[in-house]
Amino acid sequence: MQTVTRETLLDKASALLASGEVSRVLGWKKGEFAYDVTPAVFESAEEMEKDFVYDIFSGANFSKYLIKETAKEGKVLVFLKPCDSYSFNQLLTEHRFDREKVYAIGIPCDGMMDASTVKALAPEGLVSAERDGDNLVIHTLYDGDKILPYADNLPDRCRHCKSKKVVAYDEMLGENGDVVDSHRFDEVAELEAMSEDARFAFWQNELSRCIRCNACRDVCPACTCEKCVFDNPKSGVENKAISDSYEEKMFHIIRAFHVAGRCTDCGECSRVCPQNIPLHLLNRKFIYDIDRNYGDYMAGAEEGSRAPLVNYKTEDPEAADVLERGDK
Amino acid sequence: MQVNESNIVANEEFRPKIVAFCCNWCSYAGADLAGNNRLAYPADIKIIRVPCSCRVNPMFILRAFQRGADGVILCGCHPGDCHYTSGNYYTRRRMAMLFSMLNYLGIEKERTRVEWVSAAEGAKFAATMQDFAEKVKALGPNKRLEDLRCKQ
Amino acid sequence: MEKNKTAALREQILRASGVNPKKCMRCGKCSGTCPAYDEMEYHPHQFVYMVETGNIEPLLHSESVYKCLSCFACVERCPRGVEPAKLIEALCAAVTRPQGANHMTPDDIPALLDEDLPQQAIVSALRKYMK
Amino acid sequence: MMKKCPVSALNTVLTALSGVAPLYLPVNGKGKDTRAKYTKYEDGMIYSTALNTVRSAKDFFFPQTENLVNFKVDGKNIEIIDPREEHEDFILFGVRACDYKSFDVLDRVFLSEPVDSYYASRRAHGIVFTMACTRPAETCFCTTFGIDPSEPQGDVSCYMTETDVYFDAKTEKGEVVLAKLGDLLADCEESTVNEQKELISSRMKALPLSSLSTEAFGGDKLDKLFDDPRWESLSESCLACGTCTYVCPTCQCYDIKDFDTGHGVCRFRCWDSCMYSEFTKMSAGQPRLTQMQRFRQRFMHKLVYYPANNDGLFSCVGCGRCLASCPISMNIVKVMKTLSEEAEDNGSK
Amino acid sequence: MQRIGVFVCWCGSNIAATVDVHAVAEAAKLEPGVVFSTDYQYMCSQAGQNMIIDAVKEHKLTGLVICSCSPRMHEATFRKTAANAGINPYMVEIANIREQCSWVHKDMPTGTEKAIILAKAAIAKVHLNTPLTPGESKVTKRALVIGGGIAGIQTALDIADAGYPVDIVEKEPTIGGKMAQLDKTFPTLDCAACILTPKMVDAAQNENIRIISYAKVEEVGGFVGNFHVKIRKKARFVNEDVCTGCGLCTEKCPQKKVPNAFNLNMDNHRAIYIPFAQAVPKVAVIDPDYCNMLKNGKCGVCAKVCTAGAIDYKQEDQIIEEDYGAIVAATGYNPISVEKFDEFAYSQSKDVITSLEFERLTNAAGPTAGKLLRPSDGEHPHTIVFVQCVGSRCASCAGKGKEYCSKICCMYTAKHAMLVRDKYPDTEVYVFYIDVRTPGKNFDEFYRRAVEEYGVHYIKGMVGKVTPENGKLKVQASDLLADRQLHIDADLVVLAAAIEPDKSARPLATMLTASMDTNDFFTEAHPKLRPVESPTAGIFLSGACQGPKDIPETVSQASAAAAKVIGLLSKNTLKGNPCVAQSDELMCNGCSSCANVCPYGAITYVNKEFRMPDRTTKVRRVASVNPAVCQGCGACTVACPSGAMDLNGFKNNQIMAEVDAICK
Repeated sequence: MQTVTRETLLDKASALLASGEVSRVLGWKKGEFAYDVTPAVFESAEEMEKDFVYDIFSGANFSKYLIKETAKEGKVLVFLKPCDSYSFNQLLTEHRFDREKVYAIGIPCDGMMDASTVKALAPEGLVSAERDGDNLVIHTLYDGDKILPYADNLPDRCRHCKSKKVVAYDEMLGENGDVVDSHRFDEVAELEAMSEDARFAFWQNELSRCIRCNACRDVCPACTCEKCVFDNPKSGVENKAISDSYEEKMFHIIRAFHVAGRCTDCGECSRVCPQNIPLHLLNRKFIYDIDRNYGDYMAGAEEGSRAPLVNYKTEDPEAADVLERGDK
Repeated sequence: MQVNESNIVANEEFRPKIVAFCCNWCSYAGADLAGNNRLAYPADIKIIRVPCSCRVNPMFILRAFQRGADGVILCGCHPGDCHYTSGNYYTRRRMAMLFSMLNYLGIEKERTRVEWVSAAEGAKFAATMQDFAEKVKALGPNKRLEDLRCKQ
Repeated sequence: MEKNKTAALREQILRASGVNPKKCMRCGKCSGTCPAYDEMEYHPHQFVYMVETGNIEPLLHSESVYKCLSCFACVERCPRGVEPAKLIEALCAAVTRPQGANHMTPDDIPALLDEDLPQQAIVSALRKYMK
Repeated sequence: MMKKCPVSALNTVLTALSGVAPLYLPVNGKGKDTRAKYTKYEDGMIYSTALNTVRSAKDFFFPQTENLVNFKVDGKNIEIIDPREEHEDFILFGVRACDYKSFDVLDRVFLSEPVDSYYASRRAHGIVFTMACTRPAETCFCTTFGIDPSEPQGDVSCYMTETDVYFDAKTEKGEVVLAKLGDLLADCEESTVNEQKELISSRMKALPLSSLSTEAFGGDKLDKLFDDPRWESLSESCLACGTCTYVCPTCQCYDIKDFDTGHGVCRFRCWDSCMYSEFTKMSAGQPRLTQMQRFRQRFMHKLVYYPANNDGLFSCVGCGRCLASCPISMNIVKVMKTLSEEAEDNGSK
Repeated sequence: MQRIGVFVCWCGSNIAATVDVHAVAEAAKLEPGVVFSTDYQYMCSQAGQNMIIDAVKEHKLTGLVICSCSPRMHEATFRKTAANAGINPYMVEIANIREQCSWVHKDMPTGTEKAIILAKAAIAKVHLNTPLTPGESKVTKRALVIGGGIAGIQTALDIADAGYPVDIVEKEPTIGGKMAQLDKTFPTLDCAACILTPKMVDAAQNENIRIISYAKVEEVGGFVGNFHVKIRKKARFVNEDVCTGCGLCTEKCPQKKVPNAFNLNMDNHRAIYIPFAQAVPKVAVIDPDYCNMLKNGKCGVCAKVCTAGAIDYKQEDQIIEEDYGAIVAATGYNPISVEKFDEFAYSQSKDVITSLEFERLTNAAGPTAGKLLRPSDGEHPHTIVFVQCVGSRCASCAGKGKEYCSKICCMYTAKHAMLVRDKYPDTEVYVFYIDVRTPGKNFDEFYRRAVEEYGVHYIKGMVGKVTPENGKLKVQASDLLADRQLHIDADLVVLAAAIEPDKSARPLATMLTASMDTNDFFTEAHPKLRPVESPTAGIFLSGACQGPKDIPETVSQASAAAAKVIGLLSKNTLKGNPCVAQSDELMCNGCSSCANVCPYGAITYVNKEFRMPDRTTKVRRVASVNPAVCQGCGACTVACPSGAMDLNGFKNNQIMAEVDAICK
């Protein structure tokens, strides 16, 4: 199996930039520390040589940036990990960007770290972290090095990876994987098995932390409205900040509903939440309900597929039956 | 004297606020038929006319709870009978998803309901409303999706 | 008093049987189908009609109540779901439980009220005297 | 006179403190987020020694939402109601030096004329116990802004070693509170924490961001910085969420909105973010049309506009919260470092 | 800010008895924007309407709230009133304080309290109303009649006579329907064929009528005035234009064992057949399930004998697509299956038959050439028992019978009984009835003649059971008036089976988006005032598909439906419903969710150039709604996550205002 390294990507991108096939590259730019990698647009091989990184923190999903990037002149190269490629397809389905202006390179992925996950493992004085074979090595300021199994310490979205298959690309680097079952609905099922009261307490604790910073919405590749209803004074639900425990519930229910059937479960919402609210559990609930009641559906698996909430079957179950199934 | 006493009791009794969204062609007509036939149901239920059950946005339902509703029921034509062919099929999916989500967040599932009532089912309309109002009343006031600012 | 008693009896029979005789459209299919028809003085459709109109006394003294075979053919075939056999069964029960005959109805209570009488006593008496 | 108690007796002290006034302190969270957040003290709670709370301490003086006035509508009559309740004293325990400094930044905004009475009232009733940072994080750069975490200010400043907790009253308010604790605290020499102070200072010097300089910034750098072409590339991946502004201890922008409650109107203010496209929108539109302009606004405000109006004081305290929470890891440090570099060839864009 | 007038109707005592109308009017006065409020006895009366017009003028009202009966009743009335008063008709909102308030609540305080809330909700909504103007669409001047029975034929003939082209789609190979199967008709006893077949021929010869037989409607799109319909014409394997209907093939075909559906399978015909002598079109048809040639390619006799060369074994189904301005449903009825009624032994004995089978048995063109013979042994029956209400008025027999009265059975049974006694006076005829219902011109006289002149034994009571025994049918029944149980040895038992709508009606209704009742009869737009229209505009109802009917009633309804169709087709354009969806292009991001859910295909996308706030331009894909095609269901408004889609007349903010007012 060909291993995809920073050098592989760099060579590929440099060649495409040199040939004029693409004029820009959407890639990860190194930061101050190991974990603060920033999505960036590179315009030359030199820039990339200097700042491009590809390591365990190259987790950001670039798909949504394509809306902005394809509006510009020239073609843009984008690297798509499996989960990014689902968002890519979903955005295409919704006519959100011009496919002709993108050169997509698929890259395999076996799980990416993110800042909050690693920081949780070393809360005080995290210097850097890297992967060493099957291990994650964390260097700290005060407590020396920590060596932990890599796979077991991945963030939730990667531990419960839905697919290792890149579903859209012009060129695949490395070997493409398959759709996998990693029990991503287990946690939803656990919540469903709780009593109404317990579920309420759980979500009350989680959602009450929301500060309405909108990071979940702004990073979400399914949230691409010209103007979000929550920003639109005419919508009747516009609000800038939490004012009452109702508001954040309203915000998250509506947001989850709006992306229901369109959410590709990329997990960016939970990754970016500064309050560590497990927002993916809301979206996954919808996906789980859709799969159980209307047949398996994976948004973005196929370009042009019809999302379940803008579709129906005459023999669909009644709301009461769906409720019964979701409350064990 | 006795009248006054019973009045006080009645005032203290919890009276739920219930919003019923009814599609114009079937359920609203069914409600009218219940009226024609003088089939009583609790006055706690107030009907909002919409052209089709598929007009009902989840935001309306959350809004109702925010503003103090204790229960929301959505009525439409029977599946297959939608005046607009398919509206209620979309409704069925949307509301199944929404209500399932509300319940997932711990909101009592008896507070929400979807019911198909045809223009000919005045009796069913009245019976459904009676039953829904009783269930909501038994649950007591909506605390889990309330907006304290809207409480008087 | 007599009228009250009959009404109470009727009520009791209807409640015990769960039958609503008003649903009957007098088609006579129950009697048409009844295998014990010839044994009976009053026939299934008459049971329904007589209970409905409150003319129950003759039924109580008729052998007919014991002639029903409980084959439930009338229940099966009644187009309106009246279930005559259940009504006859309830009538039969009312006759065969002589102790159960009501000595008192809730309407009798106001006359018996006494200031010193604990309310519980009235309730328990009513329970005792109402089967 | 400095006072101390053994670490094992801290909970007894906290309980006593909570008897003086409601006490808020960092406690590790329950549920999915176990990081520290300010929590109202109840018996048995454990003080979290985590360096920073997720949200800053500004919440206590400038809450995210605050009702300003209510209008009650009855028929065609409108009644105006002031929803404020009398504030009582409260104690904030465990505030870090950077957060304490942020109050200074906020004070200059809210306590200058016209005084914001909502904020002023809260400030007047708050008693702040600061805590020296024994284990500063890699994201800390408070020293860049002249803050010394070994000498935290506040009504009482505290130090924590492995064995003892030290309390040093800095104000009269602080003295009064400590006095109420009576013999729960033992007297000790001020020099006993010197070793601790030195440790902190040396650790601060070893941090990766210790060399970060404000040299290129300040009230007089407006012309040089405003049109710098590098703002474009710095802001290009910004999502326009408000995370940085909401976790920031010094961001103080707010919006005033009306909420129709059905039987009246509740006028409240809530935090707003200069990152939002709707920010300060006026009838003629918003003054900053692109995300680059909005992004630039935030950093120019912290590093240029604010110092220009406030005797050179920067409105960043180097707490590092935004470094940890930005979804795309763009932050003030990267901005400062990039803009401090001499532009290689101006106009590369 | 609107200037709102509130008008509270007493509706005589209908509202005023349980709602303190004055209190409602007073409470409304306190609402913001309300500048005038009053109550009146009958708001819908001329005087009431004048009062509204005067108030509009005097108080310069911009919006009206009428607290009255259901908007389904008088919304149109008050909209006209508004127009007459010079304000836009869509500035009117109705608070339904009759059907949904005064009629369902008993005490005054409750009714009044609710009425006030409903009024406030309407006021809140009208605040946000905007004037709306209906769009216009063209009318295709062609009608489609679905079903070629007497109802469909009559409707088609009437429409054609008015000069409009009309297509009849019939699922059988011939038009004629149930009536063609009947022998005589009540109460005049003239022969059904004699009065029906001339009409069938008329239809065939009318140049405005096209008969599409052996066909079914597959897809219906569009809307009133502009329906687009796909019709599948099944392959009959005979070239319709060439076949002369000589019938030679139907005699030579070697496959003789094909059950004859026209005779209710009581005899057989060949694999190639003409349903009956007067069939229209008189064209043979091959049953592919039985034809040896089609099944295994061995035979070809019919092709050999056909001098016209009309046989075409390779014929395929044909799809006809056509535009129509109006569609008439005339799908008719069928007797229910009586097999589930075990007590009548229909499945156990051939001599227990249904009334329709009886018709064929007495019809000269039927399996017995008109002689009344027992199906089991071909003997003449001497005792015949007719059982009425088999499956009708049957509330408890779920899945077996129907709760409604089938209406026609009393009369045809009298007819059958009379005909038997007339032809075979030696036959004893018993009719068991629950009630004899004869409300119709000359109906009761007819029934009395059966009893008085023909000596038919009418017995009040129901048959309990029928037991086949030794070639006889033992009938056990009750005679309620004599209070005895009867036991009759019958030779033939005829069951008056309930009738039900044809099974094709339900899927058709779905395609037409026409509503149906629980029994699958089409629902009328109004049970009394609009009995021949479906609530779906442009769909009309003819005959028994709307409810049980006899022939005269069917024909009158058929003509009435035709009149409605003619009225529609005579218009060149139709004014649309202005309550249609509208997309806010500034908000729309072109994701296509709305187009996915639109049942009418009313949404298309265009690339549009927008000036951005920073003065650059940007081309974006945005949704655009065709107001003539949109029917205003609102499905798109919920599918749209950005809230760019809204529905005129039921805007998001209007509904939320109602919610707010109700939950206050």
